Amino acid sequence: MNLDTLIFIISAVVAVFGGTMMIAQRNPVLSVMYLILSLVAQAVLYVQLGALFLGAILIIVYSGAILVLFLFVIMLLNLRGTEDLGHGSQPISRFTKFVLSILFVFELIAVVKTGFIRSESPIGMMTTVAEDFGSVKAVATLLFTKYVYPFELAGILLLAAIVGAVVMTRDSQRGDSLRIGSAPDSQAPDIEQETGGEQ
Amino acid sequence: MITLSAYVIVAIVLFGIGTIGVLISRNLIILFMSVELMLNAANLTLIAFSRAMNVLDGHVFVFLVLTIAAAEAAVGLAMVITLFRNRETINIDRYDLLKW
Amino acid sequence: MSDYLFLIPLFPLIGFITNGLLIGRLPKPVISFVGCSTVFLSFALSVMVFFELKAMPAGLRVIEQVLFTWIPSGSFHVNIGLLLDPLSAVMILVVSGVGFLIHVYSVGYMHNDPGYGRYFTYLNLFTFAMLTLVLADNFLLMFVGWEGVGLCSYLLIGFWFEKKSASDAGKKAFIVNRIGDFGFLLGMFLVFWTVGSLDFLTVSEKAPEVFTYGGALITTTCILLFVGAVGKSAQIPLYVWLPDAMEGPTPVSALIHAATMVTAGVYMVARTNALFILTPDALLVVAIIGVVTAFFAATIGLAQNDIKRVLAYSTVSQLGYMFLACGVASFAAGIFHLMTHAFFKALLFLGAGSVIHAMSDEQDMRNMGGLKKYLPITFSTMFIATLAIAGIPPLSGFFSKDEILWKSFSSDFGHPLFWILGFVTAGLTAFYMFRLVFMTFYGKERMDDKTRTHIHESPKTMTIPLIILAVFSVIGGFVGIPHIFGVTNQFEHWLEPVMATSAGAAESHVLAAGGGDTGMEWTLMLLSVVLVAVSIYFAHLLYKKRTELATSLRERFSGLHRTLLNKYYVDEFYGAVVVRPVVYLSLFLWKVFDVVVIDGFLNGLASRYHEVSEFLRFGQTGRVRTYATVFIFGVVLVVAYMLMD
Amino acid sequence: MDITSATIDLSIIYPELALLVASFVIFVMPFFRGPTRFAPFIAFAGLLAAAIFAAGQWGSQQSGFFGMVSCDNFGVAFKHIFILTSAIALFMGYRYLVVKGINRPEYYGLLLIATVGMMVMANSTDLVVIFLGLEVMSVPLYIMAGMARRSLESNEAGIKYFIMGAFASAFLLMGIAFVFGAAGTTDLRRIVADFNFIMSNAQPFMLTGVGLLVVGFGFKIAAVPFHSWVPDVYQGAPTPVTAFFSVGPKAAGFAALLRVFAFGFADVTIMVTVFQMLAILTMTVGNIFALRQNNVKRLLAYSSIAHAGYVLVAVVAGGSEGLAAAVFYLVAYALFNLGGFAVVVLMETRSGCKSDFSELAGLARVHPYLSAILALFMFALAGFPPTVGFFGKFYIFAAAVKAGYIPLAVVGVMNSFLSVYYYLRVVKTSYFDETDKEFAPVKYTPAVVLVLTVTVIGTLGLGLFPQQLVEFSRAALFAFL
Repeated sequence: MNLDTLIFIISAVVAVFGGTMMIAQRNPVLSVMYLILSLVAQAVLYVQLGALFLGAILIIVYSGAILVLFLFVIMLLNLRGTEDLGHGSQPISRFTKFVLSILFVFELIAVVKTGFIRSESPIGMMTTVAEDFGSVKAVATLLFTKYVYPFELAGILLLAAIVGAVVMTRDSQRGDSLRIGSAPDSQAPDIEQETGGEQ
Repeated sequence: MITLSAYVIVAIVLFGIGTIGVLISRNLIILFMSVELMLNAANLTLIAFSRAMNVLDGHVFVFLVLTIAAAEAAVGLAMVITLFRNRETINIDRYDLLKW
Repeated sequence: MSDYLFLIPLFPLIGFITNGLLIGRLPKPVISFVGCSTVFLSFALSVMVFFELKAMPAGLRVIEQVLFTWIPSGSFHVNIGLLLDPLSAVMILVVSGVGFLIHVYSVGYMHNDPGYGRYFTYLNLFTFAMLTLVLADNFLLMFVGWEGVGLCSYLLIGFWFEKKSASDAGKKAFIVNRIGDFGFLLGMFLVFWTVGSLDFLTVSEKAPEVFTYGGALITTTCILLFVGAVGKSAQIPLYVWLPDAMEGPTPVSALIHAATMVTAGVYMVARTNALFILTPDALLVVAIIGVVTAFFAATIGLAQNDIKRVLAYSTVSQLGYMFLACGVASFAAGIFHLMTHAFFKALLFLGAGSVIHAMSDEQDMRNMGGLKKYLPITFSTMFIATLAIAGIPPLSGFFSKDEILWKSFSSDFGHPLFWILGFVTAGLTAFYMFRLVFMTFYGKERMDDKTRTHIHESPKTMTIPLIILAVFSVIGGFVGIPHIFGVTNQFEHWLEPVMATSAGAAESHVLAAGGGDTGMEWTLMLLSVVLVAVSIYFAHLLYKKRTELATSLRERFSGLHRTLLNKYYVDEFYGAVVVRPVVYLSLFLWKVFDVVVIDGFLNGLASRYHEVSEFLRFGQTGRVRTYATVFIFGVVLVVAYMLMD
Repeated sequence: MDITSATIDLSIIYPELALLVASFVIFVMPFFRGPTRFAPFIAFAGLLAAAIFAAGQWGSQQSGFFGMVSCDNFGVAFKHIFILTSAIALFMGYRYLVVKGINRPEYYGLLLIATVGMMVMANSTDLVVIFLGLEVMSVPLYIMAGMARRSLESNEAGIKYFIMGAFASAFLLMGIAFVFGAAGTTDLRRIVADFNFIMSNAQPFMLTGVGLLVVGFGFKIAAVPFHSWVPDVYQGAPTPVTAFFSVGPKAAGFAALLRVFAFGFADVTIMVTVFQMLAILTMTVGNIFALRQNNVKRLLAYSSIAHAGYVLVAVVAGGSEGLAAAVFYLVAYALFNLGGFAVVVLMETRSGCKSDFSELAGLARVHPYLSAILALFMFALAGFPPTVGFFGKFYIFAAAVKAGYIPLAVVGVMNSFLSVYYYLRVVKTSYFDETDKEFAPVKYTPAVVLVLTVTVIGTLGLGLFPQQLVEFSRAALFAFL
């Protein structure tokens, strides 16, 4: 077992462990922490696969920005994992859900085991790649030539998301911003009357 | 040398965990994070295939998917805030006014 | 003149649009004028094109007018085109002629109804759809008319929707008809698939080449088409809607549920005779269904007390005769009976309407009697119609019914059994029709005094149509006097070009049999006349002279009588087996659980309720996680299926 | 690679650009205290410009942006459908949003961006672009569903749509990853060209990937069993948005589905079987669940599921005939379904209406024309002649019969007959049902009247004279696969 394999095993185990712990938490803050753990381990796998740039992006953007946004919202809403998560009767038992998901996973694993990719390469082996495979320059060149159209689309998507987030949280007519805790009567939110002057 | 299938299987397992998370989690925020995990699993698959075939297109795609994930997170969290203001719960099972 | 063929259906459409758009804003005289005059114009045009067609040489009597291409080129070409040939010429005359008379009659009959404008709007729409159906030159356009008349029928049955029974009857008619339409549409697809065209002329031309004689494909196609006809023409097993359809206004029953729409099935079979003639199996099915329906409905008619219901079952029975004719490949005889039946049955219904009108909406014959002196015109016209339907020579019904009976015996596809059943049915028909006449017009006056003071003969707008129809009921049969009287059968001759293709297969046999056995034909004809006479005598005996005998008879055979009165419990059977599953199919997912769960479980088992209902409605719990589970379930299945390969 | 040499011809994305420019103007306006009440007019101007540009693209076969955009008749036909849908949703929203107190200029901007996403989806042969187009379409739709922030139903519709949409996206992404793994590319043209080679090398990967694509697109078109979100979201979302949902994303999903499957995988029998199953399930489940609904919007939601099933029959039929039938039906469906929703919008602008069945009672007495129009749309949905609905269904089933899928056609016909029952319930309620309550009169607005006029003329006119539309659908062929 060489170092490469060892690193793979460790990061794979950590990634799966992080994911599992994430869904097993009641407290969303802990969940976020476990997800970050999983993502860091995945970033290691990225690097192993030659995706240096994306590995960095994963940690900086994903763990560093997106998940922090999650944390921010959790703090904002003041969730501590003690909220009403009571058991209603469930139409479909948890067991069925597990069985279905695991069936699905096994199906996909069966695909990996039976079908293989590119008969000319030895089964499951990696081809050797160029020195700059996955470097910033190589990815960027591709991104700004062949993929410039989807790149622009991604920009539009972000614009729509920003506008959308604003629309959802801010009332443009009255200029009120986030007002956590002063939720209207949940029975009749339509008839809530604003008392102006609240900036 | 680690085989490609090893990476892909790890990705599939992560995807499966994400799926289970969506199916069993009552907490809206954890549910979102499960979806994020699923997207990341798909990303890992893409990168593994990219490496195996020496094609960089997969990397670009992953880059774009990260953008999508960010956009979805922004929108989703905005919705969570609105919902929490109206309902004061993030228990997904409580949102069942519309049914049948 | 034939260039203006399209005006025939167009006039009623104009009437429909005028009355429909200005509903509630026009005074009644204007509504009546628009409603009747448009149909009259259609009728006048029909007469003109009929004579034009008659002036053409026999072999060339086809006028096809393509208005525009509905569906353009390629493998799928359908025109909006009208086809005038001897067959459709007869039909447009009947539809617009009888239709016009009934429009006029309605002016008197409906004059007090608040829905007057709506009524004429629907009636014009119906005439338009029926004329489209009849004149269509392809299956698809015919189907358009077919659906159109079905819709109008639904609207008019439920015309008095305030009555629950009326709206229920409309619903029932609608659902049962859908089963038939389903067959029609599938048959149409099969025709299109095999022949590659939906045009009647093309299909008739190509059918012998495309299909093998008696093959499974053609048999399936024809049986599917016949299912459509069964639905529309109220044959076993889809006849249940027609008696209930009597909830509609009586003129509607006359026009739609007796004279025209219900005969659309017969017309369709005759129109596609080129297909049916290729498949003896399907013909056999048609004949059996026809004759059994004729017999079965006649027996039910024996015991009904509602005047309109008697007539409704009689219609079902007569339609059975028409199918019997078609089933023995004697389509001309079927159409002949269709025509004469339109006259006398319309007359009977209008007469019944006149009676009901006079009796202040009383429909039960047990509360009538002795009306002869109050309603002389109604009585005499109805009496003529009764003679006609019973088959007393030389009225129209005699010739057409006898033609069918003879063909069912002598035709290549005929069988003595068909004749026997048809023969017995003729006796039953005479019996229940005269029972109706005797119970209504003769004997003691059984109505209460209040009603009696109101009895009056109907206004002229109602009686004049009766008289005209009575004339036709008398003379209508002369166009088709059978050849044994030493003349050629004009009617059969007239339709020959349309049936020519079909006759190709069976002509020699039919004609040989028809020509050779004159002695037999005379014998059978005499037999049926005698039977009719005997039946009338019995009816006279039971319902006029000695009514107490009828009572004692009823007591002796009470079991049988009750079964007949309850229409063999067929409605109940359908309610349980066919209609309810269709109507309440969703009950399966919704209401059953509502009822079972709410009624059963709320009382004490409230805790289980949630679980059970949630389980059963697992698709739509309102919970996202359930949806995701259903989703994953689908994913697992799809991927598993993909992997099996 | 020399970046500067990459020539980029913008002309093939002019329609998209027109919409984007309009939406940017709308988004930016509030910052300059611009007159936001002009937002719908700007949006309409954008749609008009887009329609003109799109019409100019008809007949041309261009590919640009390094093969990322493929503009052929098929794509352009769908652009027209999207522009029509979007314009109608815009008109419907004009007064509705004011009445419901959610009149915000962003509605119009987001509508345009969603339309851009659909156009992108329909006009590409690259899975990456199709996926991005799908997201560009979906994200604005999530927001629009939840736009009525103070309405619990709308909130719920938004979050449900969002969760299920993101969930389905993940599967779609995994599918694309698998296809990429099997083929080494995401360009459908190359995949189709090397199809046999790929299948011989990596069949399980390819098929699994494709199966997941079916799931992803099946979600957008609301095929059973990926449909559960539809009734809830349709019922909860503001009605103009629901109208938009019921046509736009569905058509876009079908565009992508047809691109991916109609030609590339037409020979793979296993795919045909899967689509057959989906079609049967979708039609049947949609119709059965619709039978007992008591809310018109929810009923139309189930009906839209059933209609997706009919279009799936056309997908199964395949070939140029099936393709034309699908395009035809989508145009027809857009007309009468949007028309139906327009009536619901009118009904809902009365105060306190949630479009329950009982609110329809008495409509015919107060508004005979409106109820006649409603009846017309219901008949069209049910497939009665001579509306375009009958013709569209007939076209689809005839195509299926011609391609030899007779049992499927039988199920389809049975379903369409079953569906008549619940459509007629709407008609019956509006005409025949008695109510104790006073029927509050509907206020017509010019915008909705315009929508009704267009849809009524389309529903009847194209039913009687479908030739133009049939020719249009026949011409809407792929040029690149």
